[in-house]
Amino acid sequence: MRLPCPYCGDRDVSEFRYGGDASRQRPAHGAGSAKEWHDYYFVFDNPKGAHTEHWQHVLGCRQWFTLNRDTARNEILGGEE
Amino acid sequence: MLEARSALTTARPLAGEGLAINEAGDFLLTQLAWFDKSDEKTLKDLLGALPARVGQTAAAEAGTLLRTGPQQLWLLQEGRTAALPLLPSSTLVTPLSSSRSRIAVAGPKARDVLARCAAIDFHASAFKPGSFAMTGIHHTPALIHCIGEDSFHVFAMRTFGLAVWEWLTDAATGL
Amino acid sequence: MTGFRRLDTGGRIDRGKTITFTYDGSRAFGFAGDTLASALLASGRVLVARSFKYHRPRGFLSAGPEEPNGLFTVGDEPNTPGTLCEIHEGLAAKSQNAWPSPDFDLMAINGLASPIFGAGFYYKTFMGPFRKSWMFYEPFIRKAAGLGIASASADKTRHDVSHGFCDVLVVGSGPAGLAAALTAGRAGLRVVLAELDFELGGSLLSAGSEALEHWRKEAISELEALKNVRLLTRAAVQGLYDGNQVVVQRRPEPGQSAATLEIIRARTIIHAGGATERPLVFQNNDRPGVMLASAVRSYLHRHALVPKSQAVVVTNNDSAYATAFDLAEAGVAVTIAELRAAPSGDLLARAAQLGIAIFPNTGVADVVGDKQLRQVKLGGRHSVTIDCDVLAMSGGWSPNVHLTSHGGIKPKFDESLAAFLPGGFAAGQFGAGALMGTFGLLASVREGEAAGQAALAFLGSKKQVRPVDAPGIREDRAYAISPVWGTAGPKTKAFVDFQNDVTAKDVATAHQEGYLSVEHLKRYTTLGMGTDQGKTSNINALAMMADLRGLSVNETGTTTFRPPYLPLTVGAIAGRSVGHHFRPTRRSPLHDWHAAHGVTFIEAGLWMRAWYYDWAGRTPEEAYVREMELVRKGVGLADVSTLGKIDVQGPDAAEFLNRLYVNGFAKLPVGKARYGVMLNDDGVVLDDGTTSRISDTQFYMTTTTAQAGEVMSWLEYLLQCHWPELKVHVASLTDEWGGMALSGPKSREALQLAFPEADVSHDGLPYMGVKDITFGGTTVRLMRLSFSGELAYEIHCPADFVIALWEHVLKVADPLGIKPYGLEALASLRIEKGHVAGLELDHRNTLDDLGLGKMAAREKPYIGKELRFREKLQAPDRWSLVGLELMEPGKKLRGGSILFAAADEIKGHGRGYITSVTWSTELNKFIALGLYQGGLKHEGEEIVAAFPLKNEQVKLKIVSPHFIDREGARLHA
Amino acid sequence: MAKGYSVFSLLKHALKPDSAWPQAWEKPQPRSSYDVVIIGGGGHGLATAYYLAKNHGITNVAVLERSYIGSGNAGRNTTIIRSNYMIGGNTNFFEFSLKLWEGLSHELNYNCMVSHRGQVVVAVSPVQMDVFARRGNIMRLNGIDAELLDRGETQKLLPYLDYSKEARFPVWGAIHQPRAGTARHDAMVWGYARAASQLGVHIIENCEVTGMVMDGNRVTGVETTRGRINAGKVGIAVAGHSSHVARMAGLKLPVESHILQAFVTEPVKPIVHHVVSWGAELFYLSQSDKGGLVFGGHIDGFNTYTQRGQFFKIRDVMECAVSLMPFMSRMRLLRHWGGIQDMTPDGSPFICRTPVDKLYLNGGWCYQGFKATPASGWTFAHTIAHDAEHDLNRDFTLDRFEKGGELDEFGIGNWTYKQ
Repeated sequence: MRLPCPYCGDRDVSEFRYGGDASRQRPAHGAGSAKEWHDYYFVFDNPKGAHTEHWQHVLGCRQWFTLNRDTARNEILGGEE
Repeated sequence: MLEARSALTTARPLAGEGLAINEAGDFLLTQLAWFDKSDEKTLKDLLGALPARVGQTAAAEAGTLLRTGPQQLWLLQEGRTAALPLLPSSTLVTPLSSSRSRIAVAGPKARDVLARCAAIDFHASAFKPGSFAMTGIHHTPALIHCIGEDSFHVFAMRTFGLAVWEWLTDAATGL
Repeated sequence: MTGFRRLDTGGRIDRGKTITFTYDGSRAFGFAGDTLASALLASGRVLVARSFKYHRPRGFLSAGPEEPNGLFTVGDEPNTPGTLCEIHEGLAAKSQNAWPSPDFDLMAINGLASPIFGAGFYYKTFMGPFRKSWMFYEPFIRKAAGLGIASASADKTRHDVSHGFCDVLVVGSGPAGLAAALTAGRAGLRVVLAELDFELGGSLLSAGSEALEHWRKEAISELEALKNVRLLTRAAVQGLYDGNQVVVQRRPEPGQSAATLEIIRARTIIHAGGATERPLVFQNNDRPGVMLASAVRSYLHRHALVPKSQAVVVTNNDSAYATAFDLAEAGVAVTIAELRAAPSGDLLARAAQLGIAIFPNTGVADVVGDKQLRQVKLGGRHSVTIDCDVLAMSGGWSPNVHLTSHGGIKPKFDESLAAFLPGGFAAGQFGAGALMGTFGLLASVREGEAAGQAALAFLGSKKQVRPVDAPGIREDRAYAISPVWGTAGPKTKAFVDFQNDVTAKDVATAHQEGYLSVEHLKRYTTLGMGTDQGKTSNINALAMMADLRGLSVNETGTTTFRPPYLPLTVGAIAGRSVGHHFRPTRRSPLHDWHAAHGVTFIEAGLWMRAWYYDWAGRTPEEAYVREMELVRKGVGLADVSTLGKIDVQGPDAAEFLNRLYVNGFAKLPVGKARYGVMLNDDGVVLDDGTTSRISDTQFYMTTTTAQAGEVMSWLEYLLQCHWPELKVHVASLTDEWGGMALSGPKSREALQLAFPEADVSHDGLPYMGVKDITFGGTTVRLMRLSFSGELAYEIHCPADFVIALWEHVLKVADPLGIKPYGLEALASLRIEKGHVAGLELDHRNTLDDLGLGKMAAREKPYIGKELRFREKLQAPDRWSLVGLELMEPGKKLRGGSILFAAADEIKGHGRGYITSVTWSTELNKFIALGLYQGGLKHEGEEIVAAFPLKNEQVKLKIVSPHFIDREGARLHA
Repeated sequence: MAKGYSVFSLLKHALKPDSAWPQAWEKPQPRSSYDVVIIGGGGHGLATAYYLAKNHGITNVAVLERSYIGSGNAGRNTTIIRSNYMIGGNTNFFEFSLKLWEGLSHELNYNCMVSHRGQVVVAVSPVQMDVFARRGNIMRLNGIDAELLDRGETQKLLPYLDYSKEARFPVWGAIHQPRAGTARHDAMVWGYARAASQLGVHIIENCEVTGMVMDGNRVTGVETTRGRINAGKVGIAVAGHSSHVARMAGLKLPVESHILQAFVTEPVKPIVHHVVSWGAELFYLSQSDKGGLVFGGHIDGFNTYTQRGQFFKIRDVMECAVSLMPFMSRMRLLRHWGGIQDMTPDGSPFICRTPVDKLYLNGGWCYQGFKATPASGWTFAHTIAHDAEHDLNRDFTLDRFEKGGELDEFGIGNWTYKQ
């Protein structure tokens, strides 16, 4: 699979590190109850279809970016900064 | 004065048919970083140039500028004596001269050797002199800088320097 | 011996170049251009193997990659298909799975018990009489299983992997593939044409027509002249992966061994991989001499081999008539058993012209000849027995939809062609030729050109391209088929899968016992699980199952096609990343000095670290004790360059660190360092280390060696994904800076000798003080930090100068008896001091477990604060850090021991375990750190450490983990 | 004709060629309602149905499978069974499972080829020897067989590893569990299906659940591609699709679905006689009774429901194979495939009640679903029958993370793709 790094262009998935579901709302620093942090950290939509996720181009420019991908077909639906 | 020592002291240069792999150790490297567009503009004015996009280089009076990120670049100066140019106060400076081993890979077979080491399109039409790619060589981060038609500088992480050297020279034996 | 004979002329072989090789130890001959298969057939050898389960005699079924029977051990590689193995001088081939030889195989008795050995027999037996009886039967079954013998010695073949890129990848070089490559090549695009065979041309190579050969040569010479086109032969496209990525295996030239694997990212792919002929299923259809019709035609045109005198062709479609006609023209007496009423078009007339007898509505009832075909018994409308040397059969054609299915797009069955076609294509992929069910040569050329045009359009190429001129043949022969999925009823010896000995009866058994889905059929009968992966068997079998279930073939569907297309060695994929190169070796900037001064290295993650030095002893146990004594009494120098080091800069750097660490960093003064612990979002300890403030807006953070990469990505993740409002930049300095720990009562003296101009007095460089000086033309950072518990300093400088600085310190401090100490001593010293390290920071322990709860700020928020106080993480009986002293001198104290209270019964999960052990030079006994239920609430208690793996138990006492200098007098000396 | 399987019944059928074996499991039409409906016809679902009938006398049960039984991970794993678990909640559960495996062929009258050939996990550093020692000690303290081997003993047992100076990660020793080994995965699925069917359980294939029928916070049935089926209780056992099915009842789970690839080589004569795992990187291998070397490694590392993996991860696993066992270099790969792993933040599963009344969850199996199948069926049947967790699975609850009760077996930390 090739991922579109916003800065370096298409690169092999082996150059990236996965950062997980980006649609989860991380509570602001110093805010949020234990329940909100639990739901953010431990519980996932894990959809079979369009999924917004974090990736880092860890072997390249080291930038993190958000990507939409179809988890049922590994098709890249478009990336965002 | 303390004597400088390279990570590739024990590496044997390779001089094959159509390919040469040597250390190109004499350089100074400094990372310059900033936060917003105005900082970037000020830096560009002082340096006289600044590559617009990541992966591009620009020649400046102080040395070669390689844009390595949306808010950062490498200042690459040949030799070991050059001084840092005047910089805006908003620019963050991080010396990195010891952090990379620089390996020169040159000759008609250079692109074939590199094609066995990184998942990058090294075809002459796709990787032209003046551009560079930040990618992985043997599971380690490496910056590959094209400085001539079939001449490249590979910036390997220093602590992986000898491992990357062995990986490159081993690839060459197959050709 | 009947079978084949070599014609005096013809074939794509070089009769001037004779090649000698050995087969089962005896000398054999062939010409350049012969495969092992054609050379053996030429020498009159038809029986070459014994089948997997029943050990029935077998000959070559095909002439290509789909070969199920003719597998040989070539050199030390088992299961090599003879049809793909080009012969060369010195080739040593051996038959397999037969003893003493294929001609006379003792294991053939298996055939007698075949009624018992039907599908799934081993699920119904070998269970008794005891619970573990299977362990008695298994060795016998394992010995009987397996085809070739694998040598356990290391394989020295050199493999390499390279990365390729192109605009258009064309798979297959038949008429369609060549036309597509010409179209794309003429437009100046970067084209790669990959062909599995050792010659380009695909079906053209066995077409036996000057006109087509002329067209083939013209196309190839034009492609060879185009610089933007790469022509790859012996190149099997083994798998299609997401993102238009394919893996191509480049087999070596005959006689050479180095093979390369090329991973190609193609912007567009044109699939033109052709089709594979299906056998028919009839009684004893596996006898040597029974072959696919297209294979017989290929041996004729490529290797000038013909049946000795008589051949029978049995077919349910028109394509086999070409074989019949070519054999007749080569002087062979041919009879055709036509399963249908009649073929289409002018085929009947042409057959009559060539004196070929045709029996319509007739198939093969049986085959006579045990070790080799002698006669064919026809049945149906006509029952007649015919002597013959070769029986050529055709059950129709199955497009090679493997590759197009790898991406998860299931193939669809076309009733009229009785074939599965690609179920569709991902963006940028196209299909042409026999793969798409287009079996005519002219039509294939047109379709190949159209696919080329489609690729150009997809890539946005505006180039006008000269059309591909048509080959000089009148028009395509028609292709009609009426599938008769095997005339055999549930007879026992009609084979569907030749390699795994699966018969039509087995398919019926599976249906009858309820294993109806094609996957159940495959797993219950082992259909298609051999080295040919069902290339000639799957479609026949699942079509039979569809009939038995009264469903259409499309409803039944196919099993899943999986890479690799052809068996591919593990070594070819691993490439050079094996042995020493398996993973890169990471070296400290001081590596070369250690190597020259009697060090023993030890792996630590990817690092190679100095473990202990010869001056102190020959073994780790002996050496680390002396190295510890040196540091406790004098002064030692240790390499700490592997620590993670991160430059944190920016106006919000202090706020950023304040959010990360449980303790406060906002008010850390410039020139001071502070020990910090950071938690994960879940409140469990992530990492620890000291961070120094270099200026108002710059910090020098260190992390543990093991977690450096993890922490670096974590900082970047927080800054870039969640806190973009913080103006902070982080940069890794792990490779930029080297570092050494100068530890021991005489360390300040040594430091003063090394840096005479610097004020390193107690007040000049107070505990946790940080001072940058210029020395020897570079920056040197002096930090008064102690991991050992002694008065100690860390000296960091740019890696280029660290060896010179290290040698300088050793030289000037030599009068003080300074010597290097290694990782083992470093770990033991920190255990005596009670510092936690890797073994304690294993993502299960909280701050409180490690006795660091007090560090956490009350008000200031920090990452993990909310989940740190979850109920079970605050339970009073949690396992927390304790010191342990051995109460029975002379006994061994081992890491991994399980801790029990004195009164506990020694079983279950215990109350804790030992994490790190060392001999204490200070206390003159073995001590350890561990985790114990309730921790230091039990200080002073005597407990038991059990090590049942060695049947040992020892008495210990719980003490404070700070074994020495609890008040820290030495640190503040 | 004889229904039971044995060498005698085999002979009887062989002598009368046209005598028919009965269907291994019945293929009934679905009834409109059952006492218990199990969603998922893999090993866990079928085992649960069998033990509901066998242990609890509840036979009005249906197992609904959207495709053919054993079409998910049960048909796509490396067939390893072991009980070398160290964390409180796991040790006894997996040992109980291994004990059930020992008698399974007899229990089901179906040869599952349970091979106690032993598993050897190779250590690559002194520190790792200590970590293995802790695991081995806990096993011995719970009556589970384990022995620590030094380098010499390891070489005697596994002569084909790389003991040369060239090895990047040298062999320091190993931990060996003699009773561990392999079992034939398809046979376990068909065995449980046949035994459950004989006890009256309905196994309904090609019947996909498309929705839950709810009455307030209580589940009362399921919508399927073959119509609505009412149920007194509903058990979810769909592994990689746990989130997908649980969402039908409004539940979000601590689960992410990842691809775990597995590989098989051509069949060769016996050469590897144990299950061999490596300590340098996650890698495990054994030789099937048909002669193929079956092996696998780490997950690809990102959410996906495709049963196919990325080539860079295939290379990683091949590199491990050749670096640990140099002879593997010449072994030809026949096939590689992938299962969808339901990964959890701490690497341990869920067998428990859910916040929805009468709805029960069995999932979160990460790498260890196959070896857990018998105990998973046993305890899930108990949990459904009694509406309360069994002693063996009391820690496998959905709310353990809220309470800080993670069962982090490998101490890797709480990101599902790091497990």
